[in-house]
Amino acid sequence: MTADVISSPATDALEAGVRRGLYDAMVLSRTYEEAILREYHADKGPGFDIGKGLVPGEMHLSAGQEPVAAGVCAHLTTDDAVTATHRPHHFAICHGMDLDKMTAEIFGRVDGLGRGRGGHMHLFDPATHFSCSGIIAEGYPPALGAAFAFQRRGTDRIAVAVTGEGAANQGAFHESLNLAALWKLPVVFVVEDNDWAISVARDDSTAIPNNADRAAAYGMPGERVEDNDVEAVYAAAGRAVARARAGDGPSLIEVHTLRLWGHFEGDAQGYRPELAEVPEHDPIPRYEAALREAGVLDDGGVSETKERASARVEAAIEFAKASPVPDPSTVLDYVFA
Amino acid sequence: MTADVISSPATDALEAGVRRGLYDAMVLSRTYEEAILREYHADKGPGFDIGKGLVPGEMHLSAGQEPVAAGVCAHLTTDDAVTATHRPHHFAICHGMDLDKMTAEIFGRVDGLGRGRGGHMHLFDPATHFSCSGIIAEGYPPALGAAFAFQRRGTDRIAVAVTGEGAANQGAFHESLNLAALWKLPVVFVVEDNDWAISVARDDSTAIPNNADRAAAYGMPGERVEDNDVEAVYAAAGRAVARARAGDGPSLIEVHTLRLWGHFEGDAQGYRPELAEVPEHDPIPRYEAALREAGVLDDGGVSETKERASARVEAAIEFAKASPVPDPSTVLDYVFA
Amino acid sequence: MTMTETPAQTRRLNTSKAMVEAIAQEMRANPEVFYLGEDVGAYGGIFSSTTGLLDEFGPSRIIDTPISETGFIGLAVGAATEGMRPIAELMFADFMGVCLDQIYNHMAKIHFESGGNVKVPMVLTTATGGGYSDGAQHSQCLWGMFAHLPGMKVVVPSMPADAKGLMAAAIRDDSPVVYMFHKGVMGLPWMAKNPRTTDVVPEGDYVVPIGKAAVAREGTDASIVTISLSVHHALDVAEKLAEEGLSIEVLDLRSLVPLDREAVLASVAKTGRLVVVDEDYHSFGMSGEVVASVADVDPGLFRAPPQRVAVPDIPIPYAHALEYAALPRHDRIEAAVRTVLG
Amino acid sequence: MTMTETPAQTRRLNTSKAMVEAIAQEMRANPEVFYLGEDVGAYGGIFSSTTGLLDEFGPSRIIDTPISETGFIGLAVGAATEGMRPIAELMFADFMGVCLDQIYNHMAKIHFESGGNVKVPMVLTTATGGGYSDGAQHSQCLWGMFAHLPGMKVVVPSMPADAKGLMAAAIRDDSPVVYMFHKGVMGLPWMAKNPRTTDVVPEGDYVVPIGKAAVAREGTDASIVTISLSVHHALDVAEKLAEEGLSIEVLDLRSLVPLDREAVLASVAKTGRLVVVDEDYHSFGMSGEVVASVADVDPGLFRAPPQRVAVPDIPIPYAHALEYAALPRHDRIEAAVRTVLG
Ligand SMILES: Cc1ncc(C[n+]2csc(CCOP(=O)(O)OP(=O)(O)O)c2C)c(N)n1
Ligand SMILES: Cc1ncc(C[n+]2csc(CCOP(=O)(O)OP(=O)(O)O)c2C)c(N)n1
Ligand SMILES: [Mg+2]
Ligand SMILES: [Mg+2]
Repeated sequence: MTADVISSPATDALEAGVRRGLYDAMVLSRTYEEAILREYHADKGPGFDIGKGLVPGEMHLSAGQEPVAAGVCAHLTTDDAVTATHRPHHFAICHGMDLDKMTAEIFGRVDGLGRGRGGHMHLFDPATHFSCSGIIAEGYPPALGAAFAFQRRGTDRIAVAVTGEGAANQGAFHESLNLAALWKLPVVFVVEDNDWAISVARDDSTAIPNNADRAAAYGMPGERVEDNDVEAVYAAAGRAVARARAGDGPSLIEVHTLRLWGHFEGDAQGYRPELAEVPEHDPIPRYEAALREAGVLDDGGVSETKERASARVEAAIEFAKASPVPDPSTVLDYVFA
Repeated sequence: MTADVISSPATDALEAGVRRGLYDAMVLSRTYEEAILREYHADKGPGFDIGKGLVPGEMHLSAGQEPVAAGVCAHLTTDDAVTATHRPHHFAICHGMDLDKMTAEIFGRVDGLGRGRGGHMHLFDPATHFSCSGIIAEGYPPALGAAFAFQRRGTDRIAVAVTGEGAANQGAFHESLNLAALWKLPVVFVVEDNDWAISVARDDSTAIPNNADRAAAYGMPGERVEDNDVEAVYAAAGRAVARARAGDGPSLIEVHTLRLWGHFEGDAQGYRPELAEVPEHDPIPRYEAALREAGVLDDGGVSETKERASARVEAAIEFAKASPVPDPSTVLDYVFA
Repeated sequence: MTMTETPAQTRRLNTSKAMVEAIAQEMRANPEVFYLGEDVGAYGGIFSSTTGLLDEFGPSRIIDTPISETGFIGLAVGAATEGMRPIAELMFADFMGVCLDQIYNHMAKIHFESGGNVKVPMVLTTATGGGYSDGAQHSQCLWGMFAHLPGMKVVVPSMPADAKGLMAAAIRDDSPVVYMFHKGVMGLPWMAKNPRTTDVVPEGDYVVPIGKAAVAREGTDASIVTISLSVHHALDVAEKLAEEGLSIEVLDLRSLVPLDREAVLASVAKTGRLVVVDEDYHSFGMSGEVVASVADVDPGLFRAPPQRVAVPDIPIPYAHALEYAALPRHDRIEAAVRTVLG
Repeated sequence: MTMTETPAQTRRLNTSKAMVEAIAQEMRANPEVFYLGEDVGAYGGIFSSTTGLLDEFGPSRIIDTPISETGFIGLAVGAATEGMRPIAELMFADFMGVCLDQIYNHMAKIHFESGGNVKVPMVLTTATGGGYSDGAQHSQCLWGMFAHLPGMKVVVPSMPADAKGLMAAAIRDDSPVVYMFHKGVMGLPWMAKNPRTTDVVPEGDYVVPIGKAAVAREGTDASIVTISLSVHHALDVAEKLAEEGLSIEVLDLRSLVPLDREAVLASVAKTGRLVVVDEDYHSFGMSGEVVASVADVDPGLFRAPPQRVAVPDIPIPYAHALEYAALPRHDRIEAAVRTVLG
């Protein structure tokens, strides 16, 4: 059997409601990241001390990669599982995570998803079956387990497993794809190709230009979406999700996306030759323009979306800031159930 | 770039000397395994106690898989490296390992390659750049290192990395193929598909029927040899070795071979439905008949080969038995260099 | 056929059958329990950890896997977070290096990172130990390493009844449990075994709480604190020394996490003399932790310097003579006891 | 330009520059040395372990890798067996779970399994430690685990000069050496740091032998035995307590394998009071081993029960207040010293 490697097809114009939904999701996610960016850098000085401030530690933001999360999650309900990476916010948001609890976790507060124990790379949410891992590609295997449970229980729920293109050279990637294909597990594997793994360019890490071609090694369909186009992602994900729900097994989707900012905050990106041109590839203004052109959006719609996003995000930040810092005397809690 | 997936071609008749060499290598290897089989079981009783006897411990013999080792190693010199598995004897022998030292190691004696510290899964021989690992697929990465050293030094030496088909679903397999292709390392990856990983059939472990197809995931040529045919292996390996020596990078060869005996000694193989028919697929009588037919071998040639093999093997066993058992007071030696 | 009266309490099983009995009982009781690993189906587990289970439960619950430990252990983690109760088998503890990330960075940490909101009720079974010349990559115990990494319980039975009761407890536990069975305690027909590997095992529901040591033999002159196969050796030594009138206590820790430090202290408080026997490596492991557990509370309890009988810090050698020199066998245990007795 | 006279012995470097200087000097001296890992090229190492090396040595010797730790660490093992002297960087020690097999079953065992016939002269560098809210998968020390597994030396510098001298020793060593640098000792501009992270570093060839502890501060009332960043904290505490007239000795182990047990004994023999400070997990690790090293020889040396200040057996929490409660910081060290002083 050889995998169907489908190149991203032109999509017929989507329904306006769907298009607006994709736009709204992307804007909400971006608004969130901008707010975290602001809060993160607000109190790291003088200089930049990574351990300082209301939001300490590493911070991997997803600006530029919203089309992937928005396009994929549009096909999911919160009964479906998502396993994400060190860069999880866009998927968490587009999958419908409670922004208050998520933000409180990022601020390390008791009302956070993990009562402040996890942090931004460790968002575990039973309500949306969302989890993430800071270890490259190691979020894939647990997605198989969620899918396995869904399959055993006779549901049509599915699991989406996300990694970056750098992760596609880690052993866990390979083992997961083989197992999922072997057992026809309802999984959609998503690779976010943002061209970079920290400072290592994809051509310096990956022997072939298209990870979707790797799907053939497991007899599953593989599809690469170019251009960071949210509607193309939506279309590809639709096919993969339908296939998984129908019991036909896993698929692999690679999206060529964009890391708009540094790998983590504090990354000066000196290694990045195309740095100056990055902002002009921002997918949100581009999609906004397309929707305006198509008559789906106008000034009013844009500001409505942005204001709603801003209100939700700022409320979440307020919630987080108002939540208590964990009591050091509870440090030994939650090791065992 | 898409990999060339070449299906095994019909080979033109090989030179008689080469054919005789392939036959002799297979017979030597088989003779060796038969002798180890005899010595291994000689003193395990009453009953079967795996820890007893002159050769204690697990024993994975390679009978039936000789075509792979003979066909590949015919293209190597002892300056080339080979990294093998828990089932290493046929490759060690065909690569020219000193039989005395190898056997002394298997008997756990001071004149063994590892002075009795290693055992049959841990044959390390600087003279032939041979090593092995008992951990599935983890023999692949060190082969990259040997190849890297050979490349850096500007030689045309190569490394051959061997695993079973079960190993092709382990993460190390994937990482190694990608790295070798990325850095154009002079490696030939060999997968011995003997249909079984202990009791797990390849169809129950591998999502696609042909691991050679996985080469495309790394942009390297992949070739599958059917029928356990030593000359087809020889031909495929010739192409891959030449490519590696020429600096054109790695290749993957999967050979559909045969596990003539149990996974390890003591394995009753109750899980193996085709057990009764296994012996009739023995590749050595088949090749012998073909060479007789072609006039390369006659009764005299066959007995000459077998007698020479038997003499060499029995001498090695004598050597091993005569070598002293390690002194327990030296148990702490050789931890650090 | 006439029933002869067989009191339940005298039914004897070897350790592997006792372990399998617990798995089968839990699987009957709870459809969410399943077992996956290499050669656990038709083969019945390389060390008989699953013999017969495929026949009763079929391939949907007794699942042979590819040699993809990261993949299938991670699958178990994910299934556990969704409420199933997987048992994943890592064929040899020695292989943990190919999949440790799923074990200690995921299985063991998710509950904590989630602030207790996500449970990971799974069992990781794995075979440990040497003594049959399987070389440096197939003979390790490594329990000290698992126990060093927080978030997972570590259970290491030595006796058939405990193997059953601790397995039942492990499967029912809402936390991840690593269940380490020494090949030498399983009572395998193809391996040298101590007579203690077959013993009375309670029928029916039988649970041994995780975290409590057992006094395998009471004594007053010296304490041997140990685990797994070494318990058998320690008892042999204690029996031998009893003939000389020496009264040696043998404490079987049964689990390393939680570690029953009170039981260690109680024994040493009584005897004042401690020998720790550990088939894992000597340094940075169980033997040091047990000694320190006493010193932390009262170094004055030691009436003689404690003795640690472990695998010295060398890989396990293949040759029988070398391996037996490295392992904590009877001769070394006896010598250590005589040393602490002065 | 007029040369001002700068005595060599006063040149000060931070730890990362000292470490890089040793690598550069060894690379100049020996063409077989190369460095590979993620982001070690243009980025210069996430924690500045390779800053500037790409410029001098180019991409054939300072090699960015894919995120394939098993692949490239295994490559280093193979290259080392062929006589090269690779330095492989595992970006965080926390990631060892994806590649531990190559480390402990291959790098560490081949020399032994080959009966000394094959050497594996490589260095594995890796960043350790927390204190900046990087969470449970990016803040671990884990050196106790590496030290438990035989066949590799484990070096953990705390001071700039040692960072240089131990790196030179590690590269020249014919055995595999794990070189663990705590992010907090590197002197990174973007992380809180102790003033001790910049110090005098000898120029030119400078080698510190592996396996010898250093008395970082002499004292007579109590001994703090520790390693890595905790040495800085311990010295801070000792300085503070000196103001009260207390004389606290601080012993910097510098390596865990070999472990300088003599130095520990000598210090405790002098002071009779031991505090072990360890940023790794409490149980089954360094702190127990150090305590046991003394008890093994003479428990009577302890004039008070020893104190272990380590990360309790929990994953490292993210929130600052929790993380600082878990880490062995000044307050806990000081309290422990006061406890042993009675
Ligand atoms: C096993 C492992 N190796 C290395 C790292 C360090 N690391 C964190 S993010 C990252 C780059 C990941 O690149 P990619 O998968 O492309 O994701 P991106 O950051 O681009 O979203 C690396 C190397 C890690 N977290 N885990
Ligand atoms: C990482 C790892 N997992 C499991 C094993 C146990 N094991 C030893 S051989 C084997 C089967 C290997 O099958 P294959 O790769 O096809 O090689 P074959 O034995 O058929 O030659 C297994 C599972 C191991 N040695 N290492
Ligand atoms: Mg990327
Ligand atoms: Mg096989």
